Amino acid sequence: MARITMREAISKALWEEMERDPNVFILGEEVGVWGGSYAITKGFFDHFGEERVRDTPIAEAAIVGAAIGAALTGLRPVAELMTINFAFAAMDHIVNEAAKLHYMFNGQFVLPLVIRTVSGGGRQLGATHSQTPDAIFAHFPGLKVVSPGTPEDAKGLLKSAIRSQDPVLFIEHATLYQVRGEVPEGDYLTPIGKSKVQRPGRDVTIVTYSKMLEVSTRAAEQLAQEGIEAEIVDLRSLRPLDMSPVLASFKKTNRAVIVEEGWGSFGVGSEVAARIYEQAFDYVDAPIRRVAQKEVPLPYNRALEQSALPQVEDVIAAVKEVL
Amino acid sequence: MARITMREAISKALWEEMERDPNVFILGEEVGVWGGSYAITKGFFDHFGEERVRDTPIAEAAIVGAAIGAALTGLRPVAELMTINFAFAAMDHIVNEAAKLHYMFNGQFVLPLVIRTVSGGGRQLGATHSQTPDAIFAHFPGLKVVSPGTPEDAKGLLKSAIRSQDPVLFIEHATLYQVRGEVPEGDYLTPIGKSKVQRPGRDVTIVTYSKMLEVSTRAAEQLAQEGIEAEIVDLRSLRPLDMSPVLASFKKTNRAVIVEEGWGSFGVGSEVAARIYEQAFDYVDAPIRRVAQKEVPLPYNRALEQSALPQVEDVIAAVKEVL
Amino acid sequence: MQKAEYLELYHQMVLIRLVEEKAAQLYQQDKIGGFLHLYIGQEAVSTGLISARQPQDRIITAYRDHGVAINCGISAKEVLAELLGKATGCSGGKGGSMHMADVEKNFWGGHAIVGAHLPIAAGLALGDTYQKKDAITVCMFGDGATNIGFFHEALNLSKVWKLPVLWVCENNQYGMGTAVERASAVSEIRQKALGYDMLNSRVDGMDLMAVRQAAQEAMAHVRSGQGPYLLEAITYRYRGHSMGDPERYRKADEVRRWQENDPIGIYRAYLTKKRLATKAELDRLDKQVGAEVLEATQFAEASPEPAPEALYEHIYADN
Amino acid sequence: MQKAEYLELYHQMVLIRLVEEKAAQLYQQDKIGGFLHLYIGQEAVSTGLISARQPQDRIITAYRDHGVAINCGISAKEVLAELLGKATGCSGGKGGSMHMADVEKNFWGGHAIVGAHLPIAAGLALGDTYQKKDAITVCMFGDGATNIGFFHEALNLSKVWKLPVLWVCENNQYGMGTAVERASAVSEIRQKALGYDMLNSRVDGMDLMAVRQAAQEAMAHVRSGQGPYLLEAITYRYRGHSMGDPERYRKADEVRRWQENDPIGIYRAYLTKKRLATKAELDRLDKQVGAEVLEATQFAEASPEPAPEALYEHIYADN
Ligand SMILES: Cc1ncc(C[n+]2csc(CCOP(=O)(O)OP(=O)(O)O)c2C)c(N)n1
Ligand SMILES: Cc1ncc(C[n+]2csc(CCOP(=O)(O)OP(=O)(O)O)c2C)c(N)n1
Ligand SMILES: [Mg+2]
Ligand SMILES: [Mg+2]
Repeated sequence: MARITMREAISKALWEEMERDPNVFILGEEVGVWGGSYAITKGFFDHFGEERVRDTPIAEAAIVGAAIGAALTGLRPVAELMTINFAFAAMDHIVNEAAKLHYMFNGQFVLPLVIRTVSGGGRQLGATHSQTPDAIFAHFPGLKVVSPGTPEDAKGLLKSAIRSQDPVLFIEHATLYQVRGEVPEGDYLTPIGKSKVQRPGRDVTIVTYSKMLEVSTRAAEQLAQEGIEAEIVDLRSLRPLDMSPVLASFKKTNRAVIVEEGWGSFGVGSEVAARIYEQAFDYVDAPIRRVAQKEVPLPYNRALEQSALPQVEDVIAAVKEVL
Repeated sequence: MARITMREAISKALWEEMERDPNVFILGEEVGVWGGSYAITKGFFDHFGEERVRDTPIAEAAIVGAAIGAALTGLRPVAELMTINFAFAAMDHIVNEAAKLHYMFNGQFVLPLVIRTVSGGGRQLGATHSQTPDAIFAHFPGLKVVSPGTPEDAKGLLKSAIRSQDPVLFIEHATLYQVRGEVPEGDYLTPIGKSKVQRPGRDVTIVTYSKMLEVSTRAAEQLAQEGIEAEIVDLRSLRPLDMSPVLASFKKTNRAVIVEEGWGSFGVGSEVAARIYEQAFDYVDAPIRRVAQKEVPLPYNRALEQSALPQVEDVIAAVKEVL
Repeated sequence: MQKAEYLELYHQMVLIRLVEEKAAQLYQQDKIGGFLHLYIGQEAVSTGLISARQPQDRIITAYRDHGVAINCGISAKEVLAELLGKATGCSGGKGGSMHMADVEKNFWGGHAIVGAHLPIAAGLALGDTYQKKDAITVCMFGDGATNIGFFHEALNLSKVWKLPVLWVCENNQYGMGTAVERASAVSEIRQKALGYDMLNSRVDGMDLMAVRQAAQEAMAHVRSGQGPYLLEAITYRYRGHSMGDPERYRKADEVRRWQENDPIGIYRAYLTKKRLATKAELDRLDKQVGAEVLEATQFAEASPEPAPEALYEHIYADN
Repeated sequence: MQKAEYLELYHQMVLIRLVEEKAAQLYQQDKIGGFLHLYIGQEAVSTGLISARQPQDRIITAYRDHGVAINCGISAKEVLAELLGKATGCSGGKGGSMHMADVEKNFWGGHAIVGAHLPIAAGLALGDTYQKKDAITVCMFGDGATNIGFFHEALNLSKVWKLPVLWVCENNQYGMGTAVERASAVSEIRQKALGYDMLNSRVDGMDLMAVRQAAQEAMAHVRSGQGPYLLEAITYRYRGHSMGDPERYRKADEVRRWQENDPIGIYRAYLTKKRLATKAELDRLDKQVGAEVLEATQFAEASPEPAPEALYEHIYADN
């Protein structure tokens, strides 16, 4: 095990997969000469060459569309959308084509395609550049939506995504790249569509993913000092959404808080809460609480922005409410 | 009161608003010479002329973008996107621009803009043309999302949408246009962001909107024959989402079924269920049930398609489960 | 070309025509649902074009795809079965009129979102280039599709990356009810190629032989590795955009004028004039195709519906 | 132009330059967050262009907007206050660097999604046409933005509807780290106008007077009701794309070469050669601007943060 950053973990996964399989290639804005706007592909252009690390025009629909087409010929493209905010410019290709071609043509089309992108606020980028709209992509059957919260999972999940036969939207978080964690050496795969208990506990279940795993973990540590032991379940994939570890935990704690960075309305928390009630109704001891972003377009001003984003204290307060 | 179709009601609302306010104009594909692909604007081109009823190229981003720009100059554009499936090609302009400009520029930009579009499956149009992804648009603060279930509401809500100072996504349903209902004569407004009890009852609360109001009503009529009286609350707007009538009804019935046509995951039912539990936890007598589309891209074959769409029997079964 | 090949092309055009007429009938009988975009009038474009491709070349088009499917070698049986939503249809009854494909025949659909398949076509060509295959991609689309952003992004990308794509615009004068000049800044679509510094040409899309030759030349350029090419075929659809088109946007007269230039008629005249076939031979072929379509219809009607479980098949490819 | 006007343009360019340098400093001090795209090197484009507009003309641009804001008449105070996220900023501290606007000054932003403001610009012009106003819309964007679909849809629409838009491409040679020719099928951006049958020209964007004149001619055409026009200004940004750009894509030498052609230097030479100002006068002006920026910085730093309640203000305009 090595202690590396999320950035290194993602970068390693990509590198190893490209070394392993010549059909894997990268395309996207600034992935080549620049080295990736978040430096994920630094050094790739020099090592793998411009055929396999392709700088594209600013044309998100073409990036995803071309990735789909290349995947249909048997390649394994990893398309990078600089941030998820720009994914809306490729929305049609993500939800109308990538998510549907396999089904619509009765299995004839196979699309082993990864779209890597970056979600999240907190860096004063203003309303158009700070969104965490992960949930809306998870609305569409046919797409897989994955979002890791630890370097270990990032590496294992990205490898699984690249080897998957299906289109996978792989959502990273802009403020997690520096986070360090233990990562097994070499080749390992983390299954897509499996939630995971990241912290054991007995008093309350916190369900979360991505950046909010970090926030929830900090909250849990503070709560532990007061003797409250929170169990944290990391969804890791939003579609398929694996409820088993959530339900197992909930049946033990009977209380849950769901923490997501995006807006709550029609978000992740609603879905998870609705499913817990449906599948573990008899175990509910208190209303489940959702912690989410205030329902405003994120403002530039630092204090305002922070006041809109879910904070450690919000998680703690919600936990205390359900206890 | 006259008994007219949904199509006539929507058409009348548009016509009357255009007569009332010269700043109201229409743009979209085939709205002019053709008369609207769903015949909503039949006769408009001849009466109002090509300046006010503008046929556009097939360019959804330009349609919404141009509508935004025109709205900023003080006009009240009503943009038509032929169906909501094509709204993905304008997604950036809907969620990154229309929903954010007012906030981001601190109130300087005002966008009195309506985007009319058509949701829904059931006509064998295949996976790309049959979606009901209304919920994902409602995820974004700054946008208003309205979807009427009766001709009366369609007229009153469309008029309110046109007179609103905000961008409104107005979602009609492809298979409701022929439905008839009583519609008050002349000018009246139905407020945006107000749910409404469309059928009183005491045993169970059915929360729904748009086409599923019709399906739920048919279910309620059948249930009534067995002595089960369902109260139906029509959301009418998904954002702002008005929970008051839902909660009032639920506090009476203590049981709820939520019926939507789209996919359940990260959908309307999840949000409504999560809020009922949060806001009326002590009144819950049974787990709330969600009725929604099967989680597949809709197939062309008629029987397969129908088996994926929520049917009257599905609603009845869900009601019986919660009783 | 041998005589048999000439006749095979005639056969294809007539087959498309009769399959489409049958489809219109089945639609009226409520046996076909959804939208139905007929190819009648445009047969020469796809027939000429696809006759010029190599087997390794990929074809991709929009929702007006029945003719293209047939030219690619999908049988009338499978086309009609798909229209009826049957399990034996080329997309297993899941795609319908707008979503036909047969990967084995290198036909990559049938795409119903206007212009969305153009970036995908660029990707197909990228895949071939990457794998050093001697294949090109032929991407067909309408005049209306040239106004959407996807067109721009795809054409630009194909030029920047020198991708082996033949872009083929079927300019049938209208996108639904909107005449080209009411929707496009230039009514000669090939002119759009100038913004991408792309070779281009224009051909009479009613003349099978002219299309075939233009396609051969364009394909030779594309195959030579010199990058993409934009070919505009001038054509016309005799029927409405889809079934139930009020056709307020054009006069019956205009349709009649174009019908005088019928692609099948032109090719018949060509074949007889060049003594490649006699009228009697062609009449016999017409009848044969009639029987073929009848048989295909019977096949389609007798075919089974997809099993209910098919609903859950092929959502994902994994496992 | 009167002498005062000549000097005013000089003043604007220097003001932009110094505000940008101050902004870079404040960013390093962590007082500015988010992205910061400096306009240094491109001052002549926006200054020349906007000097040619009438007050009723609307200006709209991308995220590289501080200079444009200043040319439109927003004070350095408000620009710097916005950068610091203060309530006194032109967008109340909610927009930040990329989202500046002042509707009163007919400056319509500051848009951060590449190319997305082009359709909006078409809409602004449509609004003016509809209301029979004698106003044009000037829409600025980068070379990189000409590859996204929004560009295509907007230019096409503007031509079909003969909208009064002056499209201005600031070709600064790169979109982030991607050189024009690596991203665009044509490296002379004006050539894209051919696909829309649109009048177009190219101007040295480092030369204020040249830009001004080209703008005047183009605006006259657009104002005359003959439809849109595409103007390409050749320019260069001396700094990185945003702060923290590793600049692996270009050599220091190239930057130096362009700096020899500094727009402020060129204009200084012009003013002195034409005897519109002496070196001393200009030096004095420089100092004055320095003081102005200092004062503006103090104003910005001393300004209040937005109230916490501002978070919930202006989500909607109704009520
Ligand atoms: C993005 C998108 N917008 C609108 C539509 C609806 N629509 C289907 S076909 C069509 C007209 C297309 O015209 P053209 O490209 O000329 O092809 P043709 O039908 O003439 O073959 C339109 C507007 C669609 N399918 N996709
Ligand atoms: C749709 C979209 N894709 C990507 C980005 C990220 N991005 C911001 S600026 C930029 C480069 C734009 O280059 P250009 O248009 O030449 O403008 P310049 O920065 O040179 O002024 C990119 C890729 C974005 N903001 N929006
Ligand atoms: Mg056409
Ligand atoms: Mg640039």
